[in-house]
Amino acid sequence: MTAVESSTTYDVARIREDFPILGRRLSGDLPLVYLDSANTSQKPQQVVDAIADHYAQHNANVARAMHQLGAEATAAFELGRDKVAAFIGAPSRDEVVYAKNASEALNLVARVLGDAGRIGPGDEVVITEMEHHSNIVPWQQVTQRTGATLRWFGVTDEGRLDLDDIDTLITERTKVVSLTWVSNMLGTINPLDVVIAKAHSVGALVVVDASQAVPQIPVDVAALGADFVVFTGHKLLGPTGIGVLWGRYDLLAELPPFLGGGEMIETVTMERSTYAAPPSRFEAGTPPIAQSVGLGAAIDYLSAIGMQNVAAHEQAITAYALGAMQEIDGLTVVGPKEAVMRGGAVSFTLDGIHPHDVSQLLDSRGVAVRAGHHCAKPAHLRFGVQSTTRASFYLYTTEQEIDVLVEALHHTKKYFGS
Amino acid sequence: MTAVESSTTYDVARIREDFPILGRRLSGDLPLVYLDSANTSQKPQQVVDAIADHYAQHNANVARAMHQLGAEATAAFELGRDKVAAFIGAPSRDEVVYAKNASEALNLVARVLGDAGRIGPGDEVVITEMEHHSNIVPWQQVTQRTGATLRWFGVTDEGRLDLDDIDTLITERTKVVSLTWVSNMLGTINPLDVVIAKAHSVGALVVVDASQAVPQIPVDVAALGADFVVFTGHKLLGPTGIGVLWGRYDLLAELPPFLGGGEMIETVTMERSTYAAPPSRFEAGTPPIAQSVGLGAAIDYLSAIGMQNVAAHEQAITAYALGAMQEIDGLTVVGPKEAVMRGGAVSFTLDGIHPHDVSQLLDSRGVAVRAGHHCAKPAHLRFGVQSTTRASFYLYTTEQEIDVLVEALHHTKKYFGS
Amino acid sequence: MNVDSLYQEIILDHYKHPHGSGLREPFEAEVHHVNPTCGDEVTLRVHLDGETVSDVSYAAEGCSISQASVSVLNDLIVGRSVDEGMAVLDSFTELMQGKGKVEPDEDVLEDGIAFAGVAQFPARVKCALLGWMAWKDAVSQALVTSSSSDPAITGDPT
Amino acid sequence: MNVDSLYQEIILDHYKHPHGSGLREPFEAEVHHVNPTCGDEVTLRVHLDGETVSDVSYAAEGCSISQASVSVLNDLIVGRSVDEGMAVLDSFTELMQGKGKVEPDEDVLEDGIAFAGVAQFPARVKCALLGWMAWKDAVSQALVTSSSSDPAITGDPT
Ligand SMILES: Cc1ncc(COP(=O)(O)O)c(C=O)c1O
Ligand SMILES: Cc1ncc(COP(=O)(O)O)c(C=O)c1O
Repeated sequence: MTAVESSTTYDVARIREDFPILGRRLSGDLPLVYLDSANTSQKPQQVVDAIADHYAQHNANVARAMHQLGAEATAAFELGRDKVAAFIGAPSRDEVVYAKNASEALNLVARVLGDAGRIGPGDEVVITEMEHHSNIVPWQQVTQRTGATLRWFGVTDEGRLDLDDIDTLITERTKVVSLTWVSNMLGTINPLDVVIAKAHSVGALVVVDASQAVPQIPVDVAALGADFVVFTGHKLLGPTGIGVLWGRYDLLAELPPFLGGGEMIETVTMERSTYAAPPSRFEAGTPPIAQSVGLGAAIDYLSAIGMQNVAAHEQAITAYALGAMQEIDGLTVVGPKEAVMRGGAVSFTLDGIHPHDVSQLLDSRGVAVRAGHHCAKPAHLRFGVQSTTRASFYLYTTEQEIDVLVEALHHTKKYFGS
Repeated sequence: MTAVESSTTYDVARIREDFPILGRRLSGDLPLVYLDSANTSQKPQQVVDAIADHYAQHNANVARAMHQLGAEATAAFELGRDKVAAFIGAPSRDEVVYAKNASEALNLVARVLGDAGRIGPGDEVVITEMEHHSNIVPWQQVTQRTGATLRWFGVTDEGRLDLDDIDTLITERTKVVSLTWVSNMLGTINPLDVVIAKAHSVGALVVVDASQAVPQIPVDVAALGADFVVFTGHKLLGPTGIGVLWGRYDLLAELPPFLGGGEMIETVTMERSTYAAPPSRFEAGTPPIAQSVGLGAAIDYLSAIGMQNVAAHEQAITAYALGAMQEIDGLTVVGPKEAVMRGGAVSFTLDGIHPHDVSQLLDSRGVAVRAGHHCAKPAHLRFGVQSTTRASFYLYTTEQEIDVLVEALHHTKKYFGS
Repeated sequence: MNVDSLYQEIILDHYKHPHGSGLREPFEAEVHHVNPTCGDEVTLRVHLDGETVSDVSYAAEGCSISQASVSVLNDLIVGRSVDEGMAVLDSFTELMQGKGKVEPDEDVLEDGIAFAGVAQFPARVKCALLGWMAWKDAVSQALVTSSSSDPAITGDPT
Repeated sequence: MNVDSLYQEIILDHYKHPHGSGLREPFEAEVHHVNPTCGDEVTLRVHLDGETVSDVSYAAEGCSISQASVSVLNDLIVGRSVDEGMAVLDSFTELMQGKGKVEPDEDVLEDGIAFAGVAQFPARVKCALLGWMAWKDAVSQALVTSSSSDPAITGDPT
């Protein structure tokens, strides 16, 4: 029974000690129950220290400085890239492009594919109804600009990707298919293999929004077979201000630059410029130096625990939460109701109580969840709700915390008299 | 004699104590002499601590979280924006847009002006020969994309902006004039008032690259009268991963979005989206939260010293350096040779010794300077050099450090036998 | 920060039994406002009779705070002059943005003083202001309409 | 990290008196490489005679390391077969990227062993490799040219 084995070696209490914020007391001296990790993750002391130490002892600009501090900062910055590449199984470190967040990375891909003429009049881009706004708006923008058409997969009543239409959706006209790996609202894990195979069979490129996947499941981009994979540092125990675009090297090498400026050039005259090879070509200006150091420390932390173990814990805690929460009368989970092909974000409604009011009452008990549309308005519309409350879990979440959540939900119902 | 007065109250030794890295020992147990602040500034402990404390105690995502941590993080993040607005004299905090660095901010302006049709076929954009690549390449890209023409001011032998052609350069065809306030290579401070008045007289917009100005001179964007002002956090004692675009509110309110995604929308359906008001409209995805906190702490630090005092120190130390350095036989300063209308970056050549070799020898004495084209290839070409060595100063630079530099330059000459 | 100071009895009453809810005719302006953070929405119509706000009708979808606040708005504004209404708006806005440090004036705000507690919950201030911002917008549009055309004429200004 | 281990006498000699400098004819390929960080440049031509690299001529503008390295390249490559040249390139690259931990083989690298110290200065590795990368590029182009046309024909492949 490997599941039991790994849960005995997985010591959540020990892990929690590394996260200073989990010891926070809130208003009323209540302990913090942080169930908002799909929004942003907390940071272990190791990450906080790596960033502080970088600024205090090794800070310099990178690439262009030849002095000792510059060499230290450059080595530390590029080591972060090496760690990212190894963590996601990238065949080459030069396939790892830094952006400011996942949103910029998705915009980068959409813009340069448009600028390169790979999306044009009559072409189609296919997304899904369960995307985060950051994987919708850039494709609306590029299809509008280029005269292409935006199409999308629907979502079944169970919150799964509706694959019935796949053959009419993905056709010879399709140039790009962009979809999320794990839905940040429904929690659904999508069957990427099916979509990637179909997209590649018609010659379309596949962009995977792995913002919710890389934090909670082992990722191997080479095995996945997509063309671009995007994620964000702050959901992965890392700092804000850094996102990652992984792209197939041959593709990156063909594409025109995104932002222009320092560091992304080969040579510049007033009349014209030539551009550096990837990843530099896509990284204009001073890069997220301390953020790469911090992200590297986050990856070290996760790797030491083992992503298999992180995934197993996420799975176990989500199953526990789904069970306990669905015993509450009037609570409806929006998204898959069992912990099968499912990540650790559980969105729900509570009859007669608006999600704002739910989350406010939970907060009054120290339970931090998110209420609103979770940047997924179309997915909410699909289920006929304007907003939901979402509890989301991570490697530091305990069953006791879920119990506090459930107790607080009962309290909420009583408070609003429903 | 205010100058003397302020220099007696300006206690550089006291300031240096706040910068842990200035106590670093390098290879050979040499003390660090950091003369590369135009590349990136060092960070006071106050900034390092503010960032660490944020991650360790107040971390959450902003705007969309309703819980107590979310409220704390949002307040801290937006307080950073308030501090930036006050620091640069912005009439409204909503005029302060965060980008990842100055380069992104410049690209943002160039892209949206192009997308808005404010730059089109037959139109002209005017820049200068002394720009950083980040204020050249985005304008090459947008003029190429839109069929507009890029023109530029030349530079005089003294390294000043050549205003002789201003009336033929800035004409009714000019839609945008974008120029640096302080040159990062030559050190020149440009007469912005003349250029802004002329540009506005023909109805052109003015973009000011203040990346080197905001760190070293008091800035009041309202008094300046430009339409957009751009700078970067990491040169201002702040963290990497944050840049600032200030823009006139009425202009920002008219312009289309840049990147699409979370936080910049008003509402999203699969068919179309509407966009939030500035500054959100231009800030897709999770913003630089901890970076805003760090930048706020940097601004507090500078404000406590007083930007007038910082500027006076920069002026004094630059005058001292220009005097001492120009006594060295074979050393030629590229740029204004006196500390008049001039910032604290001194680029130079040493006869017969390549800048790489100069900087390497200086580094062997613990002196950190930059060698290369400083992302200003056209300015180097103008002076017939492929690269220069640059020493640059900041509020923590001492005369003793300049003396070490000069001594190390003599050593360099001896070493290479010239 | 006690959650009971947020959910005053008065607020929950207005939430459960909103005053003046529903969209009615006639009206000179209709606006649709959204809280982009959470998706709360309000469609709001204003009917002016000369200087007097003779009706504020609305359809709101949102949390207790946003719904109660537009209900209180209806109480406070209907029957007043535009200028008086604007003064009430100012005073309500001041209360909301006062971070809990502004003492509400019951003579002006009536049931609106129950929102004093909201000011201590920064994330909820936008909820409380949603309907008021919509009203401000609608009134300005209605004033433009009524000054540029026969004030008696009403209709659907889409 | 002693700067003297970087600036070996041999390197400074090559820098001051570069071997085989200047652009010559005939050649099958000419390339122009730039170090984007600092702006150092080299224009380099390769002339093949069957399998043999019969000339490597160049015009370089750059620091002592980049100039000395292309001078050493000229010494080591001219007169060798393309395959032998590639083997030397591999061994030089390995030395440069070895972070000071690779023991150079004097039989293969001759004066090139003086660059062992460069490997400890990461920022200078690119300088040392500039000419070598240019040569690699030029040879691949020359091989394409010579395989697709009469190998005796030379010219300006612009
Ligand atoms: C004048 C000037 N403009 C723009 C930049 C670009 O700043 P960043 O690299 O932070 O984008 C710099 C600094 O590198 C600069 O000195
Ligand atoms: C699925 C998904 N995609 C994209 C994003 C955007 O990430 P960021 O805000 O870091 O750009 C998020 C998180 O907000 C997400 O959950």
